[in-house]
Amino acid sequence: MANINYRCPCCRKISPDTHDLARHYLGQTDKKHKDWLKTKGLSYAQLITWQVTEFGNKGYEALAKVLEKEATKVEI
Amino acid sequence: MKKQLKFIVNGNPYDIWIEPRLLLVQVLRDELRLTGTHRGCDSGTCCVCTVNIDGKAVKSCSVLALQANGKEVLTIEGMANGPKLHPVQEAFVDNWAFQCGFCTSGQIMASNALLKENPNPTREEVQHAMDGHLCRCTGYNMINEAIRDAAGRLQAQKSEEKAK
Amino acid sequence: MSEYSIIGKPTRNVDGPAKVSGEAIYTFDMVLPNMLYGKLLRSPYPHAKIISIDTSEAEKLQGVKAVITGKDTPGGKYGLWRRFPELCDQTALAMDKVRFIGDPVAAVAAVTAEIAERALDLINVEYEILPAVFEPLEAIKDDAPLLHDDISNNINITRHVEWGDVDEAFKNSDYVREDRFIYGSQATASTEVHNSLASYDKGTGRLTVWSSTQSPYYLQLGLADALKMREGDIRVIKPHVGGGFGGKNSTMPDSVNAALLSMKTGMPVKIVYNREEEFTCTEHRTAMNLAVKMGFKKDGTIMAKEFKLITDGGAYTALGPTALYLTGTYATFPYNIPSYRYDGVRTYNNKMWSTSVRSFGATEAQYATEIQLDRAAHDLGISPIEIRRKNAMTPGYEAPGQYKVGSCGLLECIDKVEKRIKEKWTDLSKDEGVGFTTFAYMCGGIFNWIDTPYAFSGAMIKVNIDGTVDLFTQASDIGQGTNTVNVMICAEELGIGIEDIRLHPADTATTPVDLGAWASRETMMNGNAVKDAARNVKEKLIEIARMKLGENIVYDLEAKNKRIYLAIRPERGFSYYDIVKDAIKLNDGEPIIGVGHYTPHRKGMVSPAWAFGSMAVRVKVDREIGHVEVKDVIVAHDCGQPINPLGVRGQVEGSVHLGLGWGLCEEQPTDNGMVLNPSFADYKIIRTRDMPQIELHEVLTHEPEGPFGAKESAEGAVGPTAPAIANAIFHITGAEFSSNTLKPEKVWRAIREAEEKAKKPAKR
Amino acid sequence: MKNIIFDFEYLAPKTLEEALTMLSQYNEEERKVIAGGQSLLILMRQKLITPQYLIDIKGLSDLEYIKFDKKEGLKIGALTIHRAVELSPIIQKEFSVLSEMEQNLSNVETRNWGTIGGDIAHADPCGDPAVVLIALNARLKLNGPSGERTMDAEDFTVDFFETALQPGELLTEIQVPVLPPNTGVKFTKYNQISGDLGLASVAMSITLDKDKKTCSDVRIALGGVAPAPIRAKKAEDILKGKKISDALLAEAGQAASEEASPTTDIQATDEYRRELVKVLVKRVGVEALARAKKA
Repeated sequence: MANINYRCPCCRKISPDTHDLARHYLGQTDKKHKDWLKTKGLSYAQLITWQVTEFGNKGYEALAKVLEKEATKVEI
Repeated sequence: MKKQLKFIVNGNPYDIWIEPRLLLVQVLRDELRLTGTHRGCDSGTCCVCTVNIDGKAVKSCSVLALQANGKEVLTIEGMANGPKLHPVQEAFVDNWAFQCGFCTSGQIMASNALLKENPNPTREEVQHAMDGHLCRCTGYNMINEAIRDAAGRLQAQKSEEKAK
Repeated sequence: MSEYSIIGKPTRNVDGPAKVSGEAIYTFDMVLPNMLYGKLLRSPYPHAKIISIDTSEAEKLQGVKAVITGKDTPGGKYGLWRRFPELCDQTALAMDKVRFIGDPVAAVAAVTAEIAERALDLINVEYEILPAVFEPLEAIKDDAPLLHDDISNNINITRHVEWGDVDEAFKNSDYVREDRFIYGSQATASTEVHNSLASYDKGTGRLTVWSSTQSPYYLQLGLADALKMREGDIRVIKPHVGGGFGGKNSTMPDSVNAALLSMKTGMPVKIVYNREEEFTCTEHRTAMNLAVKMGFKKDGTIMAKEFKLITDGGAYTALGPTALYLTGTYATFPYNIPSYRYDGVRTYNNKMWSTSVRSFGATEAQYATEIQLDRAAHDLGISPIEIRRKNAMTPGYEAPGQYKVGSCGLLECIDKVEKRIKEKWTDLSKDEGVGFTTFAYMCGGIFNWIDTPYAFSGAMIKVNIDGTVDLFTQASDIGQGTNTVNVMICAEELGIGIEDIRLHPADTATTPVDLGAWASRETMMNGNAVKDAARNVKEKLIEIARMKLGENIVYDLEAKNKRIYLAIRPERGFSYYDIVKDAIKLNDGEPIIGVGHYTPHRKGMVSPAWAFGSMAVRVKVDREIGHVEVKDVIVAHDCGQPINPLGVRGQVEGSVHLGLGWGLCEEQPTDNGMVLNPSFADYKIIRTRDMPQIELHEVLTHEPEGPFGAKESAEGAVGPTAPAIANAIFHITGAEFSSNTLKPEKVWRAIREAEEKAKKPAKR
Repeated sequence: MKNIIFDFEYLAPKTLEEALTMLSQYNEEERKVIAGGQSLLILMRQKLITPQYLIDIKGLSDLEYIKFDKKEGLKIGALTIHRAVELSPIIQKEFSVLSEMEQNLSNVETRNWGTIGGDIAHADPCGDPAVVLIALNARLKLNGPSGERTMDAEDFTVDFFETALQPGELLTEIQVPVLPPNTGVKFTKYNQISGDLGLASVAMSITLDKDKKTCSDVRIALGGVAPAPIRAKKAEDILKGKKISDALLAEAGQAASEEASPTTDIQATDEYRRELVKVLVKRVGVEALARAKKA
């Protein structure tokens, strides 16, 4: 049975869920990843700040929500 | 203009001409190549460079070399008796009283002066006398124990000599 | 298990006589014929573009032999996280801009140090000052000035670790608390400053570098990258080293520029930092902001932990990411944490880069953990000792996907210290109190950020015809006593005496690779390699002995007390020295060489083994002025089988000293990126009068992974020291702290605050 | 490591007269006097002081003495090393506070080479001897081109590292008058690290009247909390003529802390330094009083 996976909009990374993809995404510090966030109205700084100063997975969750809509779904 | 410096280092007479700006530690290390005396700071606050001048512990970085004119200087190289380590040196080895060893020469020279003044110091007296010596490795306690161990060895040596 | 003849016996330091007689040679003491003295010109600005550099006046000064700037270098980028090219962000000299006050922009070589220093004043650099950023949370903002063009938001590296269902576990907790902490940095403050001597051989194009380093191998790699040379063409020799404490792992500008100047002049060049450079331009402990949340059951059982971390990375990478990584790992030690979430980020900013100082990661994590535990215990009505006992790690503990604990004597350590507190500290005055903490520390790191294809550690033994042994290892004795440990291990395994062994340490040309002295790895990793090499030799000798005993003998042979004999009939055997002679003769003169190595495979992500312990401090507080006196320390320590008890004690005592410093008096305040206390007059270090006596108890365990069952003893005791003091002050006065360096004024203010709080009725 | 990297001419006079002549030959800007040099050499290594002529008076053994006389009091030659003051039996007997102060002045290596006169003339507001000497009502003898004069120790330091020495003058002797009967003196300084410069220091001399109840005279000197060591005169006024109690000492401490004008630096804030003065005055007062009662 094929599983739905998500492809990072900026690189070749494929993740089984958007939360995992968000983790990958915020681990990248290059311009390309950062700029894509801007086009979606998100701030890289804001997401990271949430993730490392507030308890919970707030940064990942905010990004995962957007990725759910925006990331290409890949069947594997 | 160079000035004459006549002094005794480790029992040896030296008669040299030096720039007045040189510190004693520079002359010992760079001119006389006695590199056992180390240097740890630029503020006279670590005592790593301690030597004995006329039997007293003094920081060789805080003495102008020319001020040692006519004095007797003892450095770590002058402690051993030929191939035989001085009792203070022996005690430092036996008590693991050093680790990196960089401050050790200064520690030993200060101990040497201390034990001449006070042959049987308490832990607190040793602490007081060695207070200027910065050691980043040992936490000082094993040095303190070594110095008091050395005191015993020196006294034993003295009574042995007397018996002879 | 048979009795050891050497392991576990107090043994004099093999370097002792040289070190007490001034004969031990440090790089600091070295002078080569025709040697030049090098100095570095450093940036006065935290962030600036270099418009132009005019070196012509400096070059004209009589006695100056070379002046180099960024454009004279091969421009090779280097760094300790070599596996990740984007994290290799350093160059020998600034290429286009400077990123912190002290970033080197030019280097001079002259016939005397004085001339070199005068020449620095004659170099004219035109800068265009750029906006600078100093605080981590400012640095990651979208509009913050960027340090490295290709790195957005100044984010050096991020890290996330999670296991268990954290949110669910917090929901199921009876008591949850959140605490925040801010730490300053700590200088390594080795008594020997950073210094290197480089000598370039014009004929062969090869380079030799003597340096005050913790890892000749890392330096060899760093130089190869920076100079764009083959690593085999660079020989690094580590003479005696006057302390490292984490600050001498990286390739520093002294060695790279001494090499470049030597390559340019064809003469040996030595660069020695002064104490101010040492304080402002060498690596220091990472400053951090932490947020910690823990959930407990009523009985004190830990349910979950969440840990958020931002580190103040400074201008470059070096070993900084490792600090980020390890702090997140140590936040789970030494307790059973069923669910855990960690997020960390290391940020760049316009200050000297931060990396490691002895017990890095552990000191920072444990301070928060141990203080939070005492506050929780206080609120839950449980004793500080009980809450730790309840949650203590036990042998075989596993953190999912992260690490596995082998031997663990933590509970025994807790019991031992508790017993001694009860026996020893029976009459505390009203200004006195006790702080209790536990700790764990790794035995070397497994993570391979340097990307070495070599074993983590190697050793080689050559046996001479008379049975004397030459032992070759690259392990770095920087004072911790590794040389002695290695000789002891070699002697024990071969069954010979310490006096039979001559050690040849830390020369990349003659010794097999070892990654160096960091993370308390030398006894575990190099010790295992030495033991392996000795076993290799022993097997060869036993083969000869077996042959001489007769073909029918199938029983085990042993090498011990300078004999090789039948284990079940010790009287049947030969002198070790005779067997060596026979072995060489029978093999037609073939030299007896033994090789050994250690590579930790399948031992988790962090370390192959863990040492444990607990600590108690007796503290007296002067409530009026906030002075804190640490009167007594008790430590119980599980370092497996101690190899040399003298060395173990030395390491534990030294660790406590460093922990006291971080906890009480050491700090590096900055103003616009400038370190404000760059001297031993202004940077306060505990001296002997303020050093408490330490009662040390070894709790013996056997670590299957360690040589003869040994584990770490070099760093573990740093971490528990500061929180034990903070906890004691909390118990005496009610004062709470959210930072380290409890200077009297800070304590005085916290006591006043606690008094104010006590006056007000508690709000519900 | 930092060395002195500029050249200078080194002059070593053999007598005080010779030294004074040399002093008058060169102007203030181009020459510097070195005694033990424990502070000066550090400043020269840091290029903060760069004299062309260095006049080394350390060898003037004429100025190395400790004399005591029941009428004249104590006289200490300016070039007496700290260690000699510390270990002097007569000082230990008659002015034990001086010896106690010396015991905790820097480290023994400094005390073995550094001179008490050099310390005072260096005029570091954190220096210990000046504070104690002010409490002891000491006078300083200065020799210069126009002969010799004396002045109160209290007036000698005028600002950070600045003294009342006139061009060509040398500090030559420290004169401490005999303690009045029923007098107790105590000095203390506080810093987190033993042997370090004080964040604040206090010396107090209390003289009781015949019945040993009322305070007939008191001198309180503060160090490290103003550009120069100062007398806390308002605090003195609170104690003078009164029967000293803990409460009164606390009041004096409060007054002294208001008289101080400390600055904030990386080691402590002005607020905390004032607090130290408040507490230390109280503590020193208790001990000085106990000594006065025993005297």
